[in-house]
Amino acid sequence: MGILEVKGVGKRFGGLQALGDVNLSIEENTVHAIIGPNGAGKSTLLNCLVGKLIPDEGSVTFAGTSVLGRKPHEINQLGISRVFQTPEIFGDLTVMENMMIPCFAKRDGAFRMHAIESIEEEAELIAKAEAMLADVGMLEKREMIASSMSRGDKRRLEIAMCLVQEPKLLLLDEPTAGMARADTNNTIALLKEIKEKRDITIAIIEHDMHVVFSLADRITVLAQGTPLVEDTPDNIKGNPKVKEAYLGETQQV
Amino acid sequence: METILLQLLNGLDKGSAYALIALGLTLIFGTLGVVNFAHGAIFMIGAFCAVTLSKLLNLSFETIDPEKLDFLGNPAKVKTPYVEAWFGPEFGHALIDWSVPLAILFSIPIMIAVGFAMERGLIKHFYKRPHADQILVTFGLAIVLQEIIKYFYGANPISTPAPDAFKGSFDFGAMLGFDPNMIIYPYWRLIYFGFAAVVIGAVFSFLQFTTFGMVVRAGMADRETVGLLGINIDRRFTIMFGLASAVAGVAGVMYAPILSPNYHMGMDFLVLCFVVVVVGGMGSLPGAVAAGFLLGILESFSSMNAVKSVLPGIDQIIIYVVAIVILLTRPRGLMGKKGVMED
Amino acid sequence: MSKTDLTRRTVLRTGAVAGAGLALPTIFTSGARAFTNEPMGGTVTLGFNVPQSGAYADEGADELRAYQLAVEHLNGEGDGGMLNTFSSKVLEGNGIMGHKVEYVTGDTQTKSDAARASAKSMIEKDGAVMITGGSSSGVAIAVQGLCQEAGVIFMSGLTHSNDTTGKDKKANGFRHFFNAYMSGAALAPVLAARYGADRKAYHLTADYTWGWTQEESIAAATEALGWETVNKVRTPLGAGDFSSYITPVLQTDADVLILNHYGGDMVNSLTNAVQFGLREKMVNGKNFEIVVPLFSRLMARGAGENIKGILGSTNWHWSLTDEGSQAFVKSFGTKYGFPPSQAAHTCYVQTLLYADAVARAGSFNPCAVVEALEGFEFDGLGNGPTLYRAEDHQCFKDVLVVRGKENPTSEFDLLEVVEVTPASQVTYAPDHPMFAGGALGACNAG
Amino acid sequence: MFGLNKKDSSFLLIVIALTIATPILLQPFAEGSELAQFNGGYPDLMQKIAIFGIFAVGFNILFGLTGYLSFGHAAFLGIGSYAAVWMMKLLTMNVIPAILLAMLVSGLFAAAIGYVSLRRSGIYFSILTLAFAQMSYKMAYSVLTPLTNGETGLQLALDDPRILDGAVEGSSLPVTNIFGLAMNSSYKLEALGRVFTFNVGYYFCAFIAILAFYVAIRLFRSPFGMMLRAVKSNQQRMTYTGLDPKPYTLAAFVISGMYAGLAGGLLAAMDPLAGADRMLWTASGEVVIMTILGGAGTLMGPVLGAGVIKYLENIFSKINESVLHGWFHWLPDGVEDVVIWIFARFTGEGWHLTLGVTFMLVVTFLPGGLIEGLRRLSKRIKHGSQKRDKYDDPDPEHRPGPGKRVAGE
Repeated sequence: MGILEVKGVGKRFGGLQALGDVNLSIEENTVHAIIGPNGAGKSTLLNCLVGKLIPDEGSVTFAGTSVLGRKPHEINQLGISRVFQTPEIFGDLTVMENMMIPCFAKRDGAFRMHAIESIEEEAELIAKAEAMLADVGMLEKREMIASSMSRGDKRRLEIAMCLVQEPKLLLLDEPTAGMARADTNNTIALLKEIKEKRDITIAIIEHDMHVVFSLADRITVLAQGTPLVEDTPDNIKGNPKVKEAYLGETQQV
Repeated sequence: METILLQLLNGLDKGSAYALIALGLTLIFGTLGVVNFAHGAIFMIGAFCAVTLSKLLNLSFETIDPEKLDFLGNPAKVKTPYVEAWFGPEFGHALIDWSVPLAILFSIPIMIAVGFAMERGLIKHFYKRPHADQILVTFGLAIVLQEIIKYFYGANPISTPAPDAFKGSFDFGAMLGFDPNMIIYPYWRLIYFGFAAVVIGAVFSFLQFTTFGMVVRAGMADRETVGLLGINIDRRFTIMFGLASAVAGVAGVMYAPILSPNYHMGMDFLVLCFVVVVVGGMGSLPGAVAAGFLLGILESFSSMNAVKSVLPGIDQIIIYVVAIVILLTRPRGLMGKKGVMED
Repeated sequence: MSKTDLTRRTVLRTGAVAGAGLALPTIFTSGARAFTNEPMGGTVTLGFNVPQSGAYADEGADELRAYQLAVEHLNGEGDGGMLNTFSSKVLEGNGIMGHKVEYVTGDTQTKSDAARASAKSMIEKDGAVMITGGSSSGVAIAVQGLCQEAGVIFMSGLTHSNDTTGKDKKANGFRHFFNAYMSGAALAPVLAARYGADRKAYHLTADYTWGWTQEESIAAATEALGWETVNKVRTPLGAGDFSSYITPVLQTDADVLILNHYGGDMVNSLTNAVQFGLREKMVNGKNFEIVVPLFSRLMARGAGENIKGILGSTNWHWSLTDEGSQAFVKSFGTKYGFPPSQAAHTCYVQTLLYADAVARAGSFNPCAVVEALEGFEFDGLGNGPTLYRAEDHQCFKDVLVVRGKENPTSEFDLLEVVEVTPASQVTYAPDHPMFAGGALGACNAG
Repeated sequence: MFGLNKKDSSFLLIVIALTIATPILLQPFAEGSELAQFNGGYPDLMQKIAIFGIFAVGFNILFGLTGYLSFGHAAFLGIGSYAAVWMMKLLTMNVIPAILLAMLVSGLFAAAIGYVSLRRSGIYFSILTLAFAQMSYKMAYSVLTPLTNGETGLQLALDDPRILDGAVEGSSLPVTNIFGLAMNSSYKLEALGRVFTFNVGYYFCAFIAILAFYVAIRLFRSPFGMMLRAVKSNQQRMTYTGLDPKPYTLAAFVISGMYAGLAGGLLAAMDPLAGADRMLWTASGEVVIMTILGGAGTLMGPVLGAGVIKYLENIFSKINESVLHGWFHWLPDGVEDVVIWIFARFTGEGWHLTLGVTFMLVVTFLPGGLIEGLRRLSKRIKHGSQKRDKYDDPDPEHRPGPGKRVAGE
């Protein structure tokens, strides 16, 4: 029994079958990669997991609780955090404020009317946020306005914001998309470090095979809305089906 | 039955005015993403083009007529318009009489120039600014334009009649087999409706069938991509601004005989037209036109005595009620596109 | 945080001291003055509060011209205007009781709030001892209430609602302009005489208090003479296009349309009605007629040709031939180049009447002025013999029934006087039901 | 101090000092001098500035923090005024219950209108709020006249019950007061050739304004305020951080509606009249403009914007040609006429033109509003005219960011 169980999930958009009969089990404390050519349904699947889309059929259970019909913020409160393809951070706020928000969310839940308290009095949360920033090596940038940072820093910040919530499952949507090789390697190193330091399950959707093979414990290959194979990285490498799926893609291009 | 037919006609007429102003507004909203609070003032300036032309044609020289006395008892000055002196009284008079239709020709270059000047001189600096800043600057501009008109023409409405040839009414009742004189409709209003249809049709075909239109529509959908293709979208948007101003301007010219122009008429229409544009859906031209007619017709029906006796005051708020209902049931208005002006 | 606390306490203490020092709380307190803004030194300040923006800005501008003229005449400049024809002769052209008249102006924006703010600044900042002006009843009533509380005199400008001297009357407020009841009483007999006594009337009424009082007044006056009221329809203020209210008239058997509109609404509803061919219509074998009970020449220009032959009433018109009117038209026309409007006339007259009352009372004290104006009878100000009635501070004078002129000789020559209804015919009892519900109260001198 | 950090405390103390000294500061020109026209230190204007300052500060809590642009906020101002006047008609002339009721009623309306309107964002939200406000205005003007007294506005009458106050003595209307201390009583001080008016009503408004301002500072600096800025910055991230933006925005909407109600109640407390005009869309637009003009998202900006607009409205509209003549009579005749003509376009009946031009100039050259102008000025005084980096701004206030993201559907 994995921490995340996807059973028979299907999703249609008008006449297009985006997902069909997807079964997936992500084991606790592993790094699970989902790969597949463009249009294979990776993003649709991810959106079904976090509540942005509701599947037409099937079930999604996280740690024994069904996530279907729950709103994204409720699913996050269950312990799923998501990192976006383009870093989604609070651009107008400082790095430290960006960190404080998930801290409050973790402690107080989806809504709390703490209008008269002062942020400065929350020593415990500040310490926690600072520790996390130190972990990702951004402590000295704490007072910067988030939108003024480099893309790599934004990515780090986003990951830190997710991690400070101590999620059980971290979803990464193409975390290195559009990055230079050096930045990509830094990100891989960061993710590895994260994984080593704590008990966390990571699901990663990725295009870049280099990233996938350096991180993943298990890989699911998605093609045309259904899982093609699920196996260890080594086995996937030589799998003819996977080659065909990707070859098909290259022909299309 | 007659009542309903008549209110339908009224609604179409009101709707044409709303649709025309909203069309120009949504061109600016949709193409440029600018919340243009000066659009009402543009409509007003259009109406004052008609007034101005009529004043120009009426420019007169004075001769003293010793037989008549003015209100102070002095010999009266008799005014003769130059055009009557130049072209003979008959043709001169006809020219003055036809000043409103003539004003359309007169207004188009003026309105395009006003639109260009506004866009190049001011609005262009505000494309990347928050909507709130756009509101403030265009509101300021609207006030300035209003005050200029007020300085030259005063605050009272100015009578701007239609040509004599279009006075009188068309008897629909007789045509459709009802009692005569029951369903009559003024010629000028029918002309206004027809005129609106032509202008709307022209704008649509312009955007549909010309390369220019295609680029602009592409620009509405995705400005950056078109910019990357090396097309000078900015210049085209300037032209679009001129076009939108011209549409609002001619709408104002033709409306002058229905509503005597005054300097704050733009503000009166502005809020309403923002409602129309938003109800139609941001960035959708057909939506704006449809919403214009829908709200015009509903407003007319709600002012029927039968309706008012059940719901007193409904005619005052019907537009807002409909706007709320539509926006709650259809999140982006009737035909709005996703992601336009939702932030 | 003791510092802020201390400061706050200081504020309160200051307030308490100020409050304790007063027997009666008033807007203005100054130990040296016997009443609000008692003129000190050689000048007296009047506040001219007129609409300078919005729909009535042109009327406001005309009112202001009249006020400036009145100030000139009071200070002994110009040709003296109606001072020469006024029946009371106490004004000597040396200001008011030797105080040179100065004035301040403000913008009412035709909004109660803005008008009160503007009047307040005149009272609080500029020391105005009298406020006058305005071009709508809502504003007049709001400012009248303020002046009552502040302890200054309010001489209203153009306000036609019955309420101004009816349920909202105030001891410190005075109205020279006529009202809706008078319009009805003057118009109805003329209407009955010209259009017959068996007419069916359809009312379109601006949906606010002034519109309602006029509708009530006209309907009552015409019904008393045998007319039937078919329908009364309320239209939104500033409706713009009135077509959807006009077309239903076509389907009724009404043969008269009464437009209880003013300003831009009047212009548009009348234009629309004419466009829909109502004037060429025959109903019940009679010519369909349109009536505009309250005419304003300034506004009538906006309706152009459409006002020709339309009956209505007005407070005053520049074509009147009495001595007072001619003197006023002459000095106004000479100074500005065009004849004055009825708004200008009433404002000019109100200023003179105030100055005269002060001079007769020998004091600027509002209570003395009120006493001098109450029951004051005068002549020579353009409306014939006039009474400022003590019970409600309303002027009773002749009312003009006018008609849109068929062949105007100039752009100002739009109305012709059809009949001058004598004051006796438009006089009503102070406790008339249309005016019931309010009380003057006592004068307030601040 | 009071839960504020050092910077905020000194900021608040400066604001308090300025507020207390306003009757003196706004009276800079000697009585009788030509420039006395520009003196603004009379009670009505000072009260209005304080009250509209509260209104704008409240509006800024919604707009400046969450980015939701309400175009119908004047409705709450109007509703607050009506509620307050009714309280004075029915219960007592003491302003405290009236103001409390005003806040309560407008808070309830804000909750209802906000609940519906906040289902949409962006321009759709603006139009929904506009529609609700216009409905309120139209109804108040016409069909609701029994409740609102329509065009004239709701006023006190001699025969109102006023249960707690008992019968009115004499025949003049009672005045608004706080436990017997009349709002309209003033203490006048003649000194230095000027008359300074210390008015109870003004200091009452000022006290409430400072309180409201203090609450706003606390709110800006609180986790709640941070969440509101998060709403403006990125709703998508907020949702995926486990936060529900809706209750936050609704709470902000209600708080800001209650600020508007408080301002409306204070207007009625200073001058017991509530007119429908207060709810007209132009009134809603006015508060938007005050906020942007001063600087949206800053603490002091909206107050500054409110002050400037009310000052222009009340002072410039009163400068007529005879005043101008008084100023320029020393010029040669022809020149004087030209100068007066030019000035007359911007003053008196032309004061709207000044307003319009001010809007355009400020928004074009000072994108952050007037407060930005002040900052640049103080920078220049401190450091000469050296170019300033965008983020080395020492001011504790939040700066409005360039844009914001909204969650996709």
